[in-house]
Amino acid sequence: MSEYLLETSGLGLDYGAFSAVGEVNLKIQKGTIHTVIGPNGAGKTSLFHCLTGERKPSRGKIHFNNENITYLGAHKRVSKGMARSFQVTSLFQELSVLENLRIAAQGRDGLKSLKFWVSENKNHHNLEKAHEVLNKIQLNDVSDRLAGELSHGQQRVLEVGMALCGSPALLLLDEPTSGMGVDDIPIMTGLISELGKEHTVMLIEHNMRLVMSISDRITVMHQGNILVEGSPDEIKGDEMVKKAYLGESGHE
Amino acid sequence: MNLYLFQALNGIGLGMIYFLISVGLTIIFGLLNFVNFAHGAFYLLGAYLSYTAVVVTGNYWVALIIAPIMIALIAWVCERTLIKRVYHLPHTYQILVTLGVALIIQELCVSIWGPIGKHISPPDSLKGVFQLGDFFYPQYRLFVIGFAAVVAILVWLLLDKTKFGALVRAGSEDAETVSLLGTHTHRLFSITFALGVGLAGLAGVLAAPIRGIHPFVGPEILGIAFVVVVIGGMGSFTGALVGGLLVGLVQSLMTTIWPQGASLMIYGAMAFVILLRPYGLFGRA
Amino acid sequence: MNSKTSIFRGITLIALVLIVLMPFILPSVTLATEILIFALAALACNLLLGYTGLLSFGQGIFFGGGAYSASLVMIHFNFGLISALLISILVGAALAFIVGSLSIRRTGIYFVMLTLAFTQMAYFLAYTFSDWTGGDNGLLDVPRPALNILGITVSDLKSSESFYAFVAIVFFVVFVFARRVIHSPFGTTLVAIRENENRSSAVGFSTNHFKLVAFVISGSITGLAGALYAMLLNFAPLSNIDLVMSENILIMTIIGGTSSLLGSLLGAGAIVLLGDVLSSIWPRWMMILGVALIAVVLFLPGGLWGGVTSLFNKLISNKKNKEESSTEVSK
Amino acid sequence: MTNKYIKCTALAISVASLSGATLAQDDAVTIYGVKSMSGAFASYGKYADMGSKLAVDQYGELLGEKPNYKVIDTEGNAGKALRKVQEAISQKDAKFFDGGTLSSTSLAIGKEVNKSGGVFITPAGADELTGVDCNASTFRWSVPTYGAIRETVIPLFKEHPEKKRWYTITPQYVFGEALLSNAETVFEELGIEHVGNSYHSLQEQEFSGYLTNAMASQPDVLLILNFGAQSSNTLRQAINFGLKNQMTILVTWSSGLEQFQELSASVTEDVYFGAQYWHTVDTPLNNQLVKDVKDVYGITPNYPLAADYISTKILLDAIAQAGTTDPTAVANALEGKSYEGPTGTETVRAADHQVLKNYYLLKGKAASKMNDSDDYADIVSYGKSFPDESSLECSGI
Repeated sequence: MSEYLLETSGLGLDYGAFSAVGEVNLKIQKGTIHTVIGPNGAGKTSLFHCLTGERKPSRGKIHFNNENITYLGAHKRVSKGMARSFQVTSLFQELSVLENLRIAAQGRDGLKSLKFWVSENKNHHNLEKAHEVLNKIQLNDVSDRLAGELSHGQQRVLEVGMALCGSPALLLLDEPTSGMGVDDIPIMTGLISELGKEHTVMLIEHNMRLVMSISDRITVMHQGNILVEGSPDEIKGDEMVKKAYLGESGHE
Repeated sequence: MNLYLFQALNGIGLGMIYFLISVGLTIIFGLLNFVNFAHGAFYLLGAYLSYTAVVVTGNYWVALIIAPIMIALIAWVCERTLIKRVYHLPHTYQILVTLGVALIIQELCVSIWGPIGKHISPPDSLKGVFQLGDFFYPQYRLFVIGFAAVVAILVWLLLDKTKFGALVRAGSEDAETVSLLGTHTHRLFSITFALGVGLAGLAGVLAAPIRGIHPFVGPEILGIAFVVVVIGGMGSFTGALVGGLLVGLVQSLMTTIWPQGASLMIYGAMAFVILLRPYGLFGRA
Repeated sequence: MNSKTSIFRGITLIALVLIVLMPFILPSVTLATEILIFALAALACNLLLGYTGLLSFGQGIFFGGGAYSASLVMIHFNFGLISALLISILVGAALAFIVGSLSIRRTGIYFVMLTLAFTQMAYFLAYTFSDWTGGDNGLLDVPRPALNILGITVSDLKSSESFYAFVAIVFFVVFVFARRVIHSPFGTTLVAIRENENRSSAVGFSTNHFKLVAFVISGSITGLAGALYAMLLNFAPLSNIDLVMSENILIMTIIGGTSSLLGSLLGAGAIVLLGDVLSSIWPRWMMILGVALIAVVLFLPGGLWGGVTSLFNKLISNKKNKEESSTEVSK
Repeated sequence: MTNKYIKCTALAISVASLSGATLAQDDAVTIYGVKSMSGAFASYGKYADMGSKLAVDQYGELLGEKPNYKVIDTEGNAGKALRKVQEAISQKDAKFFDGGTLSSTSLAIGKEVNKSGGVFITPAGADELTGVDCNASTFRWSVPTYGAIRETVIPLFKEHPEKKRWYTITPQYVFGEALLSNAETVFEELGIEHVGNSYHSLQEQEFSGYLTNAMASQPDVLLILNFGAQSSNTLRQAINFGLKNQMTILVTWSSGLEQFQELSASVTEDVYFGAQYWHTVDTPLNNQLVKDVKDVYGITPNYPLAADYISTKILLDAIAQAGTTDPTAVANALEGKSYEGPTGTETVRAADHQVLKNYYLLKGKAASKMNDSDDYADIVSYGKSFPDESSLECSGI
């Protein structure tokens, strides 16, 4: 038995001749908040896409709970206990907040939701789950509004909430603060560290303050490969990291 | 001369006609991301206008110039008043609106020119045939092939070598960026729509001496155009050319190999290509 | 339970009232029957277009397939009414499974074109196998068997009134069933897929399975409609399976409005009536159909049903305003 | 605002009067014309409607009152047409129908009218109408494929006995197969060599490939067995390919004058056509018809106009002869009836309800030799050829 929830070995992704991800061995320990950072073009998002199943890796393997999921389809990873959020908000704009969450919770049922002969009202457990998450992300006040009508910050929070509805063992968050105003960021910071108590969280993030304050482990990527990995304090003092970031545009 | 070889040659000729029928559709889809189900109807209107022009002037060449220009003008008006209002809507609604336009044009043609079809002869200078062994090939079809080739080159030059073309191509990648550049995208869109539809009208004029003019051919022409464009890749100029030639070849050879299935095969080919190559032969995601 | 999701209240009641009234309002019972049959087909199309966001030009395949299969088993194997209709449902479902499983591999305009290609191929097959389908002449002498339940003849369905009653009951049952479908977990998932397919997949739905089941349900209802049409006419023309049929079903669906199942009934009614009334006055009536299509998109994006509801809402809010102002005055 | 109200009221009144007219059941005989007014076969329905209307309008009193005429638009769709016919039968007690352009429409309407016991006369092309699907109510004015082939292929071959190699282009469905099998029988009788056949599908409009196949076989005669827009395009493209100089071309089942008008003399010159009707036929009734149509509509009668005119007229005559609107009596009056029709003396055969009439072989004239704008062709020969009564497939009457 491995102590790691998610483990990649020699994972790589090529776009034609260009290698976006070289050979990455990433290990995410159970119960940690693990952040992947790196300058633009470091291959974070490509790595993320391989983990969520959006892209088929060109080489290497992904193990989740000791199970090889390298070529498993995106929707099937949900039932294994993975859930993701999107960098660009991706909600059901025309549906209410509660309905967004309820449908996300329903996603756990997988093909059981094909039952077209029963009333949706009988699916209490999904509605309960939706309310539970609604409490957790503190959007109770707007539960009946359409998702498309929420403020950007609220949409980002709902975005994370949708991922939570899957009751995942591992939560994959793609730049949760992307596009958020300065005032909203503390809410997201609080939410993620709260989630970290119950879930294993892996996130990609640009906001260094957030990263340093909540992460248990940090992996720094550069040019498609892992540059260094360590605790926030170790990363802060690392010369190579500074160099990699300065080489581009300084830090945020 | 071998029958199959001649069928292949004939297929290339047919393919060039199909290219002409389709190229406007693909240009409009490429830049405007607009699905024009009235394409066949504009082809029809082009053919009818050329008929009237021939009757009035007695000269095919005048018709060949006037009719496509008039179609482009009509398209321009149509774009300014109606089409521009539906660019932002989903394809479903675009299909519905242009289906409506197609019905109106078709019924107008019946009202104006009557339900019985019309005929224009090829110009006298092109009435003859070329002999290739045992086979004959109409001079007029050769002319159409040559003309289509010239049109292909001109359209290619326009799209590839001019500023207009650069904007069109940029617009087909990312219409928002182009509008950010300060270009009058609405004018660009109008011109492109008029150009694409004008090409449909031109195809109608050129094909009239071959296929006649009948008020209910619109849907059939639309079908051919879509098959060609989908096989080639929606929005791709090269795709329309290769797709047209491919469909022409398949159809022509099939008439010797399995004649009953010739028209089935072009739809079969379309389904086959989409299933194997999601965005056609030359299309982008 | 509120009236919005209850399958027996709300618009189901309106539908019930409409199908009871139709034969009395319309010029003839057979016209009302035709409307209900096409309303079935439009409703099935609506499940795909309105609730799943799939624009299918393949509905004619299922309609024609249902008509041919029910007719053939009645002609050659003496099938009864119910069993022939069941066959048409099965055949509609099977055809939809084939067309659906191939078409849903692609999205957008490529999906549309695949369904269009299959329609052309189905038409070709139908006229090629003329020994079975009658080809261009159509399949003649299609019987309309009596309605037998448990060996008892309920009605011989010979009169157009009794056949209307039967079609109306079938329509109502399907309508209630479709209401159940769209308010089931499956139905809400379809809406989610329509709204955002990526996200639906990310929260765990294998979207293709859902689309396929939607196709199969739509195909079976359309097949049923085709069989009823053949029984109405005692005839299954080749035009049942051609592209124009698919196009007409789509037009009915969109004109009626895709946000509600009732829209399909309105749309079918409007288009069939338009053809019936206008064609006898003005042969170029299709021009008006063209204008109507454009007008709906520009001014009534919710279709006829959307227009009716917004008018209704306006009236209510006007009334409320008036009541409020009058109470203020009385105060 | 007031204007709007006036308009609305006017509309309401006119609609009410329209529906009132249909509701008021009088004793006058009503003929229902099933015509493809809208949809893809409008070119046929428009003229067919003119013909029926003229016949009814010209008719004096019938059973004491002027007869009525009502058009039923098929919308170019057999299903729609049939439903409207059902409606007319059940709502207005309609008994007498004519028209039906398409074979499918006519076959289905024939069955429906027979069920309710009415009378239906059609000029449609399907041999089944007076063949396997014949019935007591259905009558057919047009010559079957059997006669169309015999009255065109045989006289053409007699004129050119040296042309022994024939190639056929056939649409692959029931009607095309019927023409082809009749042609093959005649080929065998005459010792003609059938050097090849190209089948094509029902939707085909591009014939260059099939013409290429034909060229490869080097025939003396190209026999075109499709009809309507398809035969126009086959012929047009054959002329483009210069086949007129290489071989004789025969279009067996032409649609008559409208096809000549569509193609123009430059295409039709020297091409042979088979036709159900031609306006220069010198018979008393036809001369009168041509004159009347000129007076009323200002055009020369074409096949749909003449066919639906005479169908309607003999239906009215039969009602007058029977002296009642009882359909069985009217059908009996029609059976065996001989009358002066546009093609000369025509007879309704009792055994299969087929009208026995002439079929024409025409040859296209050069534009310079045309006496007037509709004088496209000369009549080469004509005659009556029908399957022998002993070999009829019809057994339902």
